[in-house]
Amino acid sequence: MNETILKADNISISFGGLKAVDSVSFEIQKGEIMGLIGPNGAGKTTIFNLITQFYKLDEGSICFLGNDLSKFKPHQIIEKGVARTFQNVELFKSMTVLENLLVGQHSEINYNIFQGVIRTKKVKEEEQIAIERAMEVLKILEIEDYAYFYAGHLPYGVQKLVELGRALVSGPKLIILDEPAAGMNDTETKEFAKKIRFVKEKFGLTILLIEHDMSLVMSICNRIMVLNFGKKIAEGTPEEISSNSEVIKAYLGEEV
Amino acid sequence: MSQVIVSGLITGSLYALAALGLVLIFKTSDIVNFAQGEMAMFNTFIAYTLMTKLGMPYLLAFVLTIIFAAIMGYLVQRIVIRPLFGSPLISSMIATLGLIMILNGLAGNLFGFETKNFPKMLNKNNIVIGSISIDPNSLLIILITIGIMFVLFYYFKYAMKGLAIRAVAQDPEAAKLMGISIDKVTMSTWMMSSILSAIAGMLIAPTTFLDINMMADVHLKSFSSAVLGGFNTFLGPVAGGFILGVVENLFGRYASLEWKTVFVFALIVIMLVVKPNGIFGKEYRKKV
Amino acid sequence: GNNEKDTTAENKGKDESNVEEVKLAQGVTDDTIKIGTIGPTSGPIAMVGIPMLHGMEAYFNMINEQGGINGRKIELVAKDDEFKADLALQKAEELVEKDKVFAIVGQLGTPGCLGTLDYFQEIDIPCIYQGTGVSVFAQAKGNYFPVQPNYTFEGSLIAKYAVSDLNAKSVVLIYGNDDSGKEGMVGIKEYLKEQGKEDLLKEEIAFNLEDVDFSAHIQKAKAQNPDVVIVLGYQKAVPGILLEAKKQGLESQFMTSYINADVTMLDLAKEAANGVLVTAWVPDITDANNESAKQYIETFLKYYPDETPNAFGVAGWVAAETFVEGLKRAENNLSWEGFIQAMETFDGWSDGIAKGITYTPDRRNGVEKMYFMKAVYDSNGPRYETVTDFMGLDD
Amino acid sequence: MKGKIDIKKLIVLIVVIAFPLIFDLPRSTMTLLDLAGIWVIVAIGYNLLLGFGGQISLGHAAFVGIGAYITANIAINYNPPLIVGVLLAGVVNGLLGLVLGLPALRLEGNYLAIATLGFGVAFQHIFMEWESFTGGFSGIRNIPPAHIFGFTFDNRVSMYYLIFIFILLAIIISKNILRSKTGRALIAMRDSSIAASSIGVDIAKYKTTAFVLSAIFAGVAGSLYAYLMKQVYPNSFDTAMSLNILAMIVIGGIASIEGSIVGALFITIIPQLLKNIPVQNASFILTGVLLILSVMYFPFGLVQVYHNIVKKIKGSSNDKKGEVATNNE
Amino acid sequence: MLKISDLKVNYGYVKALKGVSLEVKEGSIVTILGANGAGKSTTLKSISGIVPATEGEIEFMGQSIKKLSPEEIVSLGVVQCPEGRRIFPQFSVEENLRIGAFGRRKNIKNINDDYERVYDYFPKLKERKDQVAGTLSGGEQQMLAIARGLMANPKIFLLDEPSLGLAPIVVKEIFGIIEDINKAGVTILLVEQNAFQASKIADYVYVIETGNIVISGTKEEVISNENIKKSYLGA
Ligand SMILES: Nc1ncnc2c1ncn2[C@@H]1O[C@H](COP(=O)(O)OP(=O)(O)OP(=O)(O)O)[C@@H](O)[C@H]1O
Ligand SMILES: Nc1ncnc2c1ncn2[C@@H]1O[C@H](COP(=O)(O)OP(=O)(O)OP(=O)(O)O)[C@@H](O)[C@H]1O
Ligand SMILES: CC(C)C[C@H](N)C(=O)O
Ligand SMILES: [Mg+2]
Ligand SMILES: [Mg+2]
Repeated sequence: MNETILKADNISISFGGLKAVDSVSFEIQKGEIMGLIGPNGAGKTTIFNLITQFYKLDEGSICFLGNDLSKFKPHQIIEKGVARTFQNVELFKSMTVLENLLVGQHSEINYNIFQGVIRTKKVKEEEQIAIERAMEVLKILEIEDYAYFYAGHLPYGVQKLVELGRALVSGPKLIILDEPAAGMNDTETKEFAKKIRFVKEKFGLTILLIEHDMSLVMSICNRIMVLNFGKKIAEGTPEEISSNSEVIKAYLGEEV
Repeated sequence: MSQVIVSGLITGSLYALAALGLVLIFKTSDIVNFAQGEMAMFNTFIAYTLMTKLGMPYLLAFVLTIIFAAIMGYLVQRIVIRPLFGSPLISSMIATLGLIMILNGLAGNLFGFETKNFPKMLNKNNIVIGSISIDPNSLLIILITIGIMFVLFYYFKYAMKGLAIRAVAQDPEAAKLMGISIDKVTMSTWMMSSILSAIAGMLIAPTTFLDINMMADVHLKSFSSAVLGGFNTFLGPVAGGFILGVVENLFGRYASLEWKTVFVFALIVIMLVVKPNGIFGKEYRKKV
Repeated sequence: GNNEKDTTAENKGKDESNVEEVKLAQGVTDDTIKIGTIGPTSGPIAMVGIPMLHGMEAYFNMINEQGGINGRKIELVAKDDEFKADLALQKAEELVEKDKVFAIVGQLGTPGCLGTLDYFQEIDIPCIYQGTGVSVFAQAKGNYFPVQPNYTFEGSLIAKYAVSDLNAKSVVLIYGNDDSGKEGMVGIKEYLKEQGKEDLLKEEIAFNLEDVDFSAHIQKAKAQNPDVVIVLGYQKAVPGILLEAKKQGLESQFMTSYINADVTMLDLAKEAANGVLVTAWVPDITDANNESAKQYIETFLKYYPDETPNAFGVAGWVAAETFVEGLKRAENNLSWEGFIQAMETFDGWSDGIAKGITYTPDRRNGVEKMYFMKAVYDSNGPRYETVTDFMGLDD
Repeated sequence: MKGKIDIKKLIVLIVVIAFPLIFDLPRSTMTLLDLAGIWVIVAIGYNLLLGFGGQISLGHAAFVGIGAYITANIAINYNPPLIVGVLLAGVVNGLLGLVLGLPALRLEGNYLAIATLGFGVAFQHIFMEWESFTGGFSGIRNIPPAHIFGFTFDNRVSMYYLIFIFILLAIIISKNILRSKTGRALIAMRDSSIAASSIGVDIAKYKTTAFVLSAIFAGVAGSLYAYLMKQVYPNSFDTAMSLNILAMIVIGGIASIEGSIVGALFITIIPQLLKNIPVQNASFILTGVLLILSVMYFPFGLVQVYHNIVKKIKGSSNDKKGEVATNNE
Repeated sequence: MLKISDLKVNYGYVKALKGVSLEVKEGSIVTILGANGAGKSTTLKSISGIVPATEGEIEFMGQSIKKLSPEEIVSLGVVQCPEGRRIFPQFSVEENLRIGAFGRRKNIKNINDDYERVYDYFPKLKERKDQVAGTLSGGEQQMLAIARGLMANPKIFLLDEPSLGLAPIVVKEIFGIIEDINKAGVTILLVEQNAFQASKIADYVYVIETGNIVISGTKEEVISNENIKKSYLGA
């Protein structure tokens, strides 16, 4: 269990004069669910963008399973085993849910454009496998009924699940989720928490999660890291965090 | 050398002038109005007709043409653009392609196909400074171009209505919730832009002469200027126009006139690759 | 029939059978002759195509009102090729096979004329007047009857005049990068080479047809301080160049092509046109004393009162009158061969606006003599003054 | 379901094949159809670029021209079997597409539009100025007809079938691409390039792929153009033509292969039909009006008309299911 | 103050509202709860005139506003802070605020006073008044959206899920601010998923399910309702 999967060492980035992330270090252990919380604008999403190389580090390093991620381009990150979802859902709206999950397997599907053009047997086989895999994931997330719906027309909650499915289907080792429960009500959030736990076991995942819904964070995270003004102000178990006075002051407010 | 540069600036001011109307529409609705040049041509023909057929003095014809241009802008918005609200943007652009054909065809039928002389706003002898000879009318055009640029800049930056126009471009539905009428906003920008086209046309026509073809090159170059300088600012297109005019002339004079156009466009592509939002364009990155 | 090979002429066979029965080619009935023309009448080049078409129509209307030729009225079918070679060919096929026209008259536009050349040659339909200065049509022979002088010839003639009459020691050429400029340049160079005076041509300066700023061109010319500046091109560029030259004080003798020898250049260039030498192959249409020109202007204005009878209109008019002269000569022998034979009897024909047209089976240059006029823009009003007689290269 | 579609396709196929055989069409009509067919190929490729890949090009006519000039030159000098000319045109264009794809890596929207427009304008000038290769303003004439396996395509009807075969190939290839990971990557890139790259789509690679593909289609079309017209002139491939290509796919239906076909036929044929109206400039003006009306009433393309009719006929039985996605190919 | 009766709204074939009736009394805070896709946003949008109602009536201060255009509705003082923030991403923070006052542009005396008023509620915005709004963090954007709405001087303020994506402490703040605004005389119609907090500050609560109002009552009544507890409060 205690194997470090991702190690961020003193990472920083600034925008103009603003230090959005300021010398933050953390480690994620294999198989855990780590929460990342902090006030709005604290730099959480920015850390995700740094991990996935949408932003380039000003300083520090991010190491994932022995790979220095800064050596890679954004599209190569998933091949290393890191998948993500977005704070504002970013689906391929004109595609069906199934197709979204097929794109999710882009790097897994193994044929080249020439084979694609003449649609060789291999292409058909690979496609078939991909479809089966996608359907399997949809079933697990219980959204297989939507498989042939256009993603852009779905209810928000379903879109969030599709996005999760798209990230899962590539078989990542680490999955990073940016406010997956935003816009869900408490009941839906509970359902969602169950699903997360389930897929985590099923796929042997490690999860890094940003969320403002404390009921979700406190119930599923093994460990939580708290950010404020780009700096890490606390790290610990949910219990430790919810009683940390600095965290209460900066983030949680008086009662939880 | 200095004459080449000065002449380049003068030609550049024509590009810049034509570009302002283009940018106005683009800033508000993300539509590239391919017919901007043809609108200028058509409006200029109106001015010409007023002056020759009705014998009006320049100034009166100028003012009436501006009124006509406003009406044309109104009609274009009403008949062509408004029904396309909610359609993909590219549909509106194709509609403006259709507009080119309509305006160009009608202009030929209504005003004839011959090339005509269009009077200058200012008819004074050339000013000669050392080895440079400048037409005072050209100086006037440069001043008007820069003047319009500043007016637009301040209007958009500080006037509530100008702000509203920019808001509509970013998020029409949210703009509605601010109490902004999208229809009125696009209407007024099309009217303004048509007026700008009329002014541009009337100022450009003495140089290019007046015929159904007068804007062909200027329109292409104005589009290029806008992109070169940055499509989402007002300074950009004007600066872009001047730069284009000068570079084009310098290359023509000292390198090759045959390959001038090829060179200019190659340069634009290279510039854009270096500065993808134009020289003065602000980079705006979508945040995830 | 659509299965014919493009290179054979099934149609030709058909026509021949027609000819044998009634001696008349397609398009000819007892009271009409249907002919076709192709040119750009929409889009940007419509500004040349429409006046040219109207010039032709004015002439045919006049003839028809007079009762036609040998009792036959002329019906003109005009097709728009948008200045595109591919469309021109498609229109040509339409005219020949669907409209079944007797002849192609006054086709306009270099791309279109070139694009249809092979096809018209295959089927051998008479083609009278090509609105282009490209010299290949002079070599086409057979069914081709070019009228307006080709630009190569004209270029040589201009060079000749500059060298021998104006005694130019240095010449600069400013030319448009299409046929109007490039073929003319060939002519100039050919002539100078013949004379061993190639070094007189100090600079060749190209412009694009759509250019509006000529300051660099004039600067370049000025640097050579030339005796003569030859400007080859047409439409707005030429007045634009003259104006810029005046502005920059380049005071060389300017010479330009007949394409510009009309009111438009005077109108646009105003004082800057003063003193420019232009070639001419039709008598000055702005000259009030010229009878045939007067007839042209009056007739044109009768049918198109709102338009200016300009040089493009003259081109159409000349195309029409040349064709009609051929018809008159062919009388009732209106097979294609018959008509072509009749055309080949032109021997210095000068009854129309155009003068001195000669056709023999192997001479198809159209006009081979031109003269020079000087543009004058002074207090007596804009006009052209004739400065030489008709002259050819060999005179 | 599948069987039904195949029958429909079969009918279309038979009609298209039989068309010139049943009706004894005049050569001029065949010329127009052949030309339209060539633009169909261009439009299909262009739709891969803009419709599916979301990358605009306003200089696409240049690619057609390049294809035509290449074929013209090698046909005149070596007269190889047609496949050589076509392939060479495709390959060279593909490489040029790669070059044009490079600025596309950095540019979007109008900035890309102007860069590609510049490419088109520049090539128009190159066609004019590079006389040794293009014949300058007087172009290249007397291109020998295409031939392969001893068969010569020397008339409009044989060219019709040749072009038709290439259209079929274009359809099959583009549909196969769209059904493959390449096609999905293109669409994903268009819908959200951020999400696409987060799941492994190399945006740079697919942007250039889109340009290369569409350039190849245009090059092949240009090659056929040279064989059809037997001559090539510079002004056939100007900015107006590039804008026409754009209009084709918008009018027909953006991101739809059928739309490309309908649009290309529409833009090539309708204005020529309108020219029968004996009013000066009427066809030009009416084409403009039609352009506007069709985007107004069919903002998603003329193929939409067909889908609407099908929907009407099938009735509202599907409505209850809501927005069920039908395979949009 | 605001009265909706039997409101029906369709999106094409989708029947989003199937006859919603509700009432908001002047000076009160009314909350609409409901699951994803229940029709909450649609209700607010049709009040603001963004989506047309097929049937039913919307009255504001006794006057029918169903047929009015969005800008007329705004000028009456019916102001909405939309779901998903919808701030103008290319504007600076202050420009966003300024455009918020567009509907009353004719009677602005000193816009700086108005800025100060909303900056008092959201000091963080003042720090960032020149930042391009698109680069604000999610929470900052939400604050900006509310502040922008306030710039219009609403009589009734329609808030669509204002707590979405906000830090718990900010959520509390926001609800506090909503109460403050309400105390300052602005009537509030609040749409929320965050049912617990939202009903705590509400005077009256409606629950909407697939386009129909299923439950309504005072907050005490609703909070004590077992069904509600189960499905919305997660208890
Ligand atoms: N591209 C950018 N340009 C300028 N500033 C940026 C950019 N991206 C983020 N920022 C700034 O960096 C800070 C951190 O933003 P980030 O999105 O990481 O916050 P967050 O912790 O995810 O907040 P929230 O919980 O509200 O989503 C914010 O102040 C934001 O305005
Ligand atoms: N523009 C639209 N086109 C088609 N259907 C729509 C549109 N907007 C909303 N709908 C549908 O209308 C119904 C009600 O949507 P609405 O946005 O009002 O829900 P909501 O209660 O606000 O949900 P949420 O909590 O997700 O914001 C849903 O079924 C939704 O899918
Ligand atoms: C009539 C002429 C001006 C024609 C021109 N030379 C052309 O290229 O078509
Ligand atoms: Mg965030
Ligand atoms: Mg909602």
